[in-house]
Amino acid sequence: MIKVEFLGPIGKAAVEMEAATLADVAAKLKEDEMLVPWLEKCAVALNDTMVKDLDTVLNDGDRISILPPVCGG
Amino acid sequence: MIKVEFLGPIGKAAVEMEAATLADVAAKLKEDEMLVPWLEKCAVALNDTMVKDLDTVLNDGDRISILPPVCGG
Amino acid sequence: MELYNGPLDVKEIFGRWLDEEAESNYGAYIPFVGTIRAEEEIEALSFDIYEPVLQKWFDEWQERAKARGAVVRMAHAIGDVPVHTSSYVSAVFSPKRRVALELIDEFVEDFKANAPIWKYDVKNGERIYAEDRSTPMDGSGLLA
Amino acid sequence: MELYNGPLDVKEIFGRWLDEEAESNYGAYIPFVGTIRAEEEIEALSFDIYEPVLQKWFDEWQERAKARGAVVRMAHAIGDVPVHTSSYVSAVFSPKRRVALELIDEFVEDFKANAPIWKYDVKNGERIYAEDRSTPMDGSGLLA
Repeated sequence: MIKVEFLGPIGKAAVEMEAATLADVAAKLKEDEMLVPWLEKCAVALNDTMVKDLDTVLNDGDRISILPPVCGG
Repeated sequence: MIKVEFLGPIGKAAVEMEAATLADVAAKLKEDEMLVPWLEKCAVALNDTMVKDLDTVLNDGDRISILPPVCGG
Repeated sequence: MELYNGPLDVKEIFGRWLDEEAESNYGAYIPFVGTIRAEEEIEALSFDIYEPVLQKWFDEWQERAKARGAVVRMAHAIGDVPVHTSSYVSAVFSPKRRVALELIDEFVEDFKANAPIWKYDVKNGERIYAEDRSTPMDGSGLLA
Repeated sequence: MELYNGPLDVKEIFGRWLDEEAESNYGAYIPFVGTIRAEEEIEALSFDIYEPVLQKWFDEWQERAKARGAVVRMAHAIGDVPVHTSSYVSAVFSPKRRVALELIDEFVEDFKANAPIWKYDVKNGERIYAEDRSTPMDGSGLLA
């Protein structure tokens, strides 16, 4: 089981799922129509480290964060 | 009569002279061997406005400043 | 890195950073102070921060600055920050001015692009995501 | 433009400038603080300033900044400034960060190249012109 958190303005509660890679996570999240427009512009962190590869392998207990467009300052 | 002042580290008292243009001032200052090495690296102000033309015409009472290399901050 | 609830005490932060580096022999100290502008009838801006990723982003910047003989600092507000108060202070200390002038520019620009902070306009007490002024972080769209 | 005998009270200057522009609706405030580094066994640096030309240089910069919607400020020390105290503070205020980041760089660099200020190392109480670190101003060599 891994956990997916949606940060900032996305306004969706965290979900848990089975997933072997980030590609599996992408496939499952795309089933939620409300999330599709966010996914195009969101970055992804795995256990608080930014990741850029869909083939990233996931392990039980991993935590994925979905980070929408930012504007600090 | 015009007045020529030497600023910062030059360490020379102001001098008065007759001069119709800045070219006249240059000719007279070059008579002082101590000044020659300074003149190559000094900028010039006429009545506190920077000037860049040797043909600049001078009037009685004008004040010329000789500004050596700077390092503020 | 310092996070505060609500507006920053800019003078306290500026002065404390100055004092803390007073004997470090840096010749240049350049702070950047970001203040909330009154525009489009907002009362305040409001900020969410994801601290774990922000801390890593900042730690990497500390390393980058160190490699150039410099130090970076930052403070940011969480929650509501009223118009004409400050939400953000960052700073560079370095021995010489060129490195400081270049680093403050790079540091502030990368902060705007990649610090995990979300901004909301506050109008009539309501929080509205500032989507049009926000930037997708590096690597966005991975799951699309 | 502010000139002081001896080291600058950096916190007072920073805070006063901040307060004076508190209602001006500038989003970015970038000060540059120059501090005397301990090196080559100097006790202090010492400065001569030719104020009339410096004032004109500064007034022209005010106009340039104004044309970009910004404001510049500066303070400098006259005479001796001991190691680890500050001789120079300048600053830019502007509505947006890009203009502020660009202006502070241009303003500080042009200051170094063209502000009529002469620097001396102070060693064993003696004032030695810092010729090797000094820059001929624009138009130098006219009378050579």
